[in-house]
Amino acid sequence: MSSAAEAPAAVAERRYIDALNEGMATALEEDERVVVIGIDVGAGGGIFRVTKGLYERFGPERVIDAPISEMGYVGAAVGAAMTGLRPIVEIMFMDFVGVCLDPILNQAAKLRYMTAGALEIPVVFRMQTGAGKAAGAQHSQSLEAWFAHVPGLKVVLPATVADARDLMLAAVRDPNPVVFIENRRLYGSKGPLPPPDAEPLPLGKARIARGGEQVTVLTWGQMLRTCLAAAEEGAASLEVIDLRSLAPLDLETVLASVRRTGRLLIVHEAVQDFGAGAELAARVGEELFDELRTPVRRLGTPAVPMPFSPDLERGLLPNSKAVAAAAEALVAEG
Amino acid sequence: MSSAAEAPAAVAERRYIDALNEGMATALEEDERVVVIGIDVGAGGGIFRVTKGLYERFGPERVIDAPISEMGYVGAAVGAAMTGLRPIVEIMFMDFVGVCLDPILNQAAKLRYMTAGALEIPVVFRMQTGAGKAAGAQHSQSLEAWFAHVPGLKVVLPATVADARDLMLAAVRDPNPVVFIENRRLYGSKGPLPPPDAEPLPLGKARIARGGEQVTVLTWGQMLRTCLAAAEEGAASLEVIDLRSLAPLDLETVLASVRRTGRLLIVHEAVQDFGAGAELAARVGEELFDELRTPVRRLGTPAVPMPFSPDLERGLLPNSKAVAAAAEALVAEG
Amino acid sequence: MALIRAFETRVAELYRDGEIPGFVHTSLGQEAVAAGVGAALEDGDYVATTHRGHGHCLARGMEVEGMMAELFARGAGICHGKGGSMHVADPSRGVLGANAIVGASLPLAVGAGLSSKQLRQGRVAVAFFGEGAVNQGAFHEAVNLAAIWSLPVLLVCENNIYAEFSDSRTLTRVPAVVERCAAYGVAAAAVDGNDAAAVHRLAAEAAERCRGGDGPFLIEAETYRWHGHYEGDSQPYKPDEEAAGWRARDPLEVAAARLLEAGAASAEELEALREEAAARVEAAIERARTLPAPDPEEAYADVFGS
Amino acid sequence: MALIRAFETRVAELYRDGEIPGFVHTSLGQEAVAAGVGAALEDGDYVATTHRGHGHCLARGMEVEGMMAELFARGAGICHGKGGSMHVADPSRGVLGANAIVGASLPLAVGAGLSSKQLRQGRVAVAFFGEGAVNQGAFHEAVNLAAIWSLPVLLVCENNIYAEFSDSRTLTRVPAVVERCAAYGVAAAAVDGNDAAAVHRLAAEAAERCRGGDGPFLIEAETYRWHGHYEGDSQPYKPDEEAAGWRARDPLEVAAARLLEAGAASAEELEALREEAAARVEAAIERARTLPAPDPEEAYADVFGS
Ligand SMILES: Cc1ncc(C[n+]2csc(CCOP(=O)(O)OP(=O)(O)O)c2C)c(N)n1
Ligand SMILES: Cc1ncc(C[n+]2csc(CCOP(=O)(O)OP(=O)(O)O)c2C)c(N)n1
Ligand SMILES: [Mg+2]
Ligand SMILES: [Mg+2]
Repeated sequence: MSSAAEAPAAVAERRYIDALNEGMATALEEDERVVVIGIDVGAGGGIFRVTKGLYERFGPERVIDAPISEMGYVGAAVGAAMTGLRPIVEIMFMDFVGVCLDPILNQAAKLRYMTAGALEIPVVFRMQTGAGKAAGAQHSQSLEAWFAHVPGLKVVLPATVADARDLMLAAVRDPNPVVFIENRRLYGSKGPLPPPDAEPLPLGKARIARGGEQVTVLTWGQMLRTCLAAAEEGAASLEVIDLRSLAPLDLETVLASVRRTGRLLIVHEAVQDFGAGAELAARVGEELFDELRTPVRRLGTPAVPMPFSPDLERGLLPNSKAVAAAAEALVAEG
Repeated sequence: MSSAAEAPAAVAERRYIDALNEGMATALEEDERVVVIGIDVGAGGGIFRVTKGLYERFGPERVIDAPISEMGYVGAAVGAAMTGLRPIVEIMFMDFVGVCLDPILNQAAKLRYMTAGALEIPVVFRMQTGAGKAAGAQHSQSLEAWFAHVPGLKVVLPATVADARDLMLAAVRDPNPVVFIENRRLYGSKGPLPPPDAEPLPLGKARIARGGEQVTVLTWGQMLRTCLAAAEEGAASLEVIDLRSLAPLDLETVLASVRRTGRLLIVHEAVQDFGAGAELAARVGEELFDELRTPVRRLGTPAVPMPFSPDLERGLLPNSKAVAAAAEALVAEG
Repeated sequence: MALIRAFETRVAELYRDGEIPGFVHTSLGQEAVAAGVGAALEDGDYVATTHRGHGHCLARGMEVEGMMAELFARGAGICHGKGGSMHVADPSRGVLGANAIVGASLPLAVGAGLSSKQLRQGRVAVAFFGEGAVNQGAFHEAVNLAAIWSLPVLLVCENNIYAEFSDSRTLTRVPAVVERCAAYGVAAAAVDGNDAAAVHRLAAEAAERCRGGDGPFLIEAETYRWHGHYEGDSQPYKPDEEAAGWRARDPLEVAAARLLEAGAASAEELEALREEAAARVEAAIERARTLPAPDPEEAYADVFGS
Repeated sequence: MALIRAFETRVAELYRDGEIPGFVHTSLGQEAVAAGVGAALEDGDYVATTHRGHGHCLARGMEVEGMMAELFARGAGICHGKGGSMHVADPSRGVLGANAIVGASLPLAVGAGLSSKQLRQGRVAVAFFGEGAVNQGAFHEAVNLAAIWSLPVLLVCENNIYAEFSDSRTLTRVPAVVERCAAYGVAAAAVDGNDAAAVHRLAAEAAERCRGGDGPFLIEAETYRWHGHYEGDSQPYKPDEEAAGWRARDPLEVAAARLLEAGAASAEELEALREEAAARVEAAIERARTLPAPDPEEAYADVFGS
């Protein structure tokens, strides 16, 4: 427990976006080797204003505007990470990995291994995702499962204001490539931001966001709010786990909860088919075969590209009603 | 049943690679709109000789050599597919999608949907994969799970000589983008190649490659041979299913088999964590919760980049002994 | 041009007022490029464009009603509400669509050029893109492919100086896109992108070259984006004088002055034209407002064809 | 050069005989580029290279023993048997590694240049790449970045005419890579890539420029690949005369002739040098043969650092 939690009076309400900004500012402050690279992250303050003020504070050498050349500047960030810098590099929308995957997939994830540890690659790939804003099929994808499937990458998805800052700091301090996934719909969300802990938050620890008895609801990112709302609204008693990172994977916390509840519902914004929820369902199904009261169920987006229409989009994304209903159905089932 | 199967005398033994070649040749022959595009697919006959002779037979306008510009020529293939051609475009190693993912992920998979069906995109993305050849971490990845996670793509993985030809033809004739995954280790493998059927093989039909009683072994691609060998070598009676395609997914055939055996082992060459096997485990675990005698188990590559050393590589890839042992363990378990 | 101006002006307002969802990027100030190129093309010619594509679509005859309904995310939209501003398309008119990935229009147009050549369609394939896209690998690869395959591809770069919040002149040492074409052996010419007649002349010539089998040609149209990168961007990064200078060279005024001078149209005729355009747009808006959202089943349609 | 020649010659044989697994791409015929550039660099300078990188590694002082053991996939290999021919690396010598993705060396070197500039390391970052890689988007983006950020990046293109089975002159309208640099405002010069002294002179000058803060420089070294793209490729696509002509301009002979002419070395001294190189390589082979495969646990090490 942090001392901040013991003195809640001191805890300020901040926006998720400000917490990200603070995390980066602290990282830039505490380590000269940290640089921020991306399109319009500098003078422009970021297309979503996440890097606002960093350019003014740390200068153009530390907060570096790049042309629309993701393959080039993401690759450069990886090369820089091998040679002394600790870049935080922004891919404006996760969907744009389509133009700059190689440096992540084939370079950052593999070169430490291929050189038997001689190369260290401390790079943070910030990417923003988040459907629900009528941004269309090319600006709404959640592809975290892809990165979790690539050995050598850590995959982090902060869902709360405090985690936005603390996982950012943990990611920058980590000596490995970290895919850091921000959800656009969380940017404006508010929550408590205690003063930073002396003990940094380790990557790979899930969090029980809400205790409950009947169904474990496992989620991450933007869907945490949905699941917490479902816990409030629904009839079943839900234990909501914020997984926080897919790699490392904190299966222990999940298993411990499901052992108690006997039921697991996995909720994510990504397409359900071949999504990250499948791995968790498979793992829990295998580990707790005799303890599960009901089948593990998943709730993700159906297998269609994300339509532009807000109505259609809303109809596809899991919402709190659907989560509550699915949980109640599990309880009814066994 | 095809008439060829009734007259086995006529069935020739051919190599997988020749069957692929024959599939492409037939496609080029039967439809003027079919073109083959890739690096050295033309005059050079393909780096693995898969396109050998096509250039001589169909000319440089139909069998088109491209510079090392995957983003450009794969994107061009997608644009060509929208406007009248039916390209078969080669990505030499699946790992190279790192430099040309956008046309597959954001264009081919989505533009039919985004235009409400006004654009038809009949393109085949041929990609070769296959660890076990000491090709190193950047030339050994199996990323089929990624493509299966993208709505709008079909994902096909021929495991036999006959399927190499027949699924190729089906892929070219399909009006949708098809990711067609060839395994390098299969290229030299031999098997019967009956005369082409009048009725084309539909995409999305799994095949019982071998009947059995105790454990359903579900696999695809190169691992089919491994699983069939395990069935011969091991003590348990294995029913081996060759899934053939991940999208469309023939879950029916899988469920029917597991309903009988009560046990499922999924085997693939890809990294196990967040691999395609997870989706199948999750689906079967959910659908057959009450019928499974034992947990669904998976056997894939551990979560490490593929090392160069053939010894290390051999140690990581699932082999027939490991498959047989896993199956026997399942039988022992319940 | 009048139609594009009217359309974009109203779209900006509707977006501000929350009537249009998602992201919207207008082409106000750049209408002459769309109009000049659009008029130089023939039926069947292909167009692949960008996030800032409304003008190009209208210039190729796409229906105002269908487009507006699409921006309103209606089921009767030209893409049934599944595309939106960044993805309006009408393949029946050769428009392969707006595209939200910077640089993606280029390889797609190369592919369309390949179809045209291979299937002897006699069509020109146009890629519109911004000067910011020139720094993308896709530009480099696509231009080279169009060159070596000698395809009928017309590359139209709208150099509006800015890429999002950045002055593109700071993001390359060679801001003149025409100069970058020598690297591919591709002929190129710059043109005043606020002068529709000049754009049209050059584009017509270039399209003819393409159709004649001379391979690709690149047009760099120098122009200016009046509004922010997206609607809602207050553009603190633009010098006032620069913006004012370009506003003073309004492409519609440039064209009007020329027409009046040449006696090709009277002030009244021009005014009537503008009014007619505004009326068409207004009618499309009225209609769009009354249309229903897409049927929920629409979300599941068109993933695959059969 | 003698060392590279000896190394590559034996590697080709060992691969043919099945002693070395995987894919192998030798740089026989291109030794002067590696030697000339390698000698122009200083301790600490960074090198990122390609699938054809043995020579560049040796020229930067990487140990023959460790490299050979790596190619043999031994646990004592410089990458513990996890990298292999396409991934030999030694960051302690600045060598960030061979790389099996065409074009990948360029952005990595740009990043190394960024570190050098930012952290005031005073180091030059070299990217080796083939002329085939010039058609990759990564080339385009990386060169532009190096230019606008004015980084100490030395771009060394080994133009050996072929990319795999293709004559690269058929895959671009502008085969001279130096000519493509104008698009980025990057200074460039071509050099006889079979003349180590000429390469060295140019590289030394260019490296000094880089170190002096003048930004990137591109060297196009014109040379020839004697062997196939990979070992085992019988190269039916190469005209005999062309191959013979280049073989006649053996970079080792060119250098030897010059040294003899200048009286800088005697024939005996040169012969001794070659013998010594051959002996070093032979010793490395003997050693590699006796070494064990990696410990099975090695497969699980080094995925993540802590
Ligand atoms: C691959 C990719 N990177 C970044 C973006 C975000 N983005 C959208 S438009 C834009 C600027 C484009 O500038 P330019 O090409 O000059 O076109 P303009 O907006 O000026 O018309 C950027 C960076 C994107 N959509 N796709
Ligand atoms: C992205 C990517 N595309 C294709 C390949 C396959 N490939 C390996 S080497 C090579 C040819 C490279 O030619 P060049 O750059 O001239 O180098 P050279 O082999 O002549 O040294 C190709 C196409 C690859 N490794 N990576
Ligand atoms: Mg612009
Ligand atoms: Mg070459």
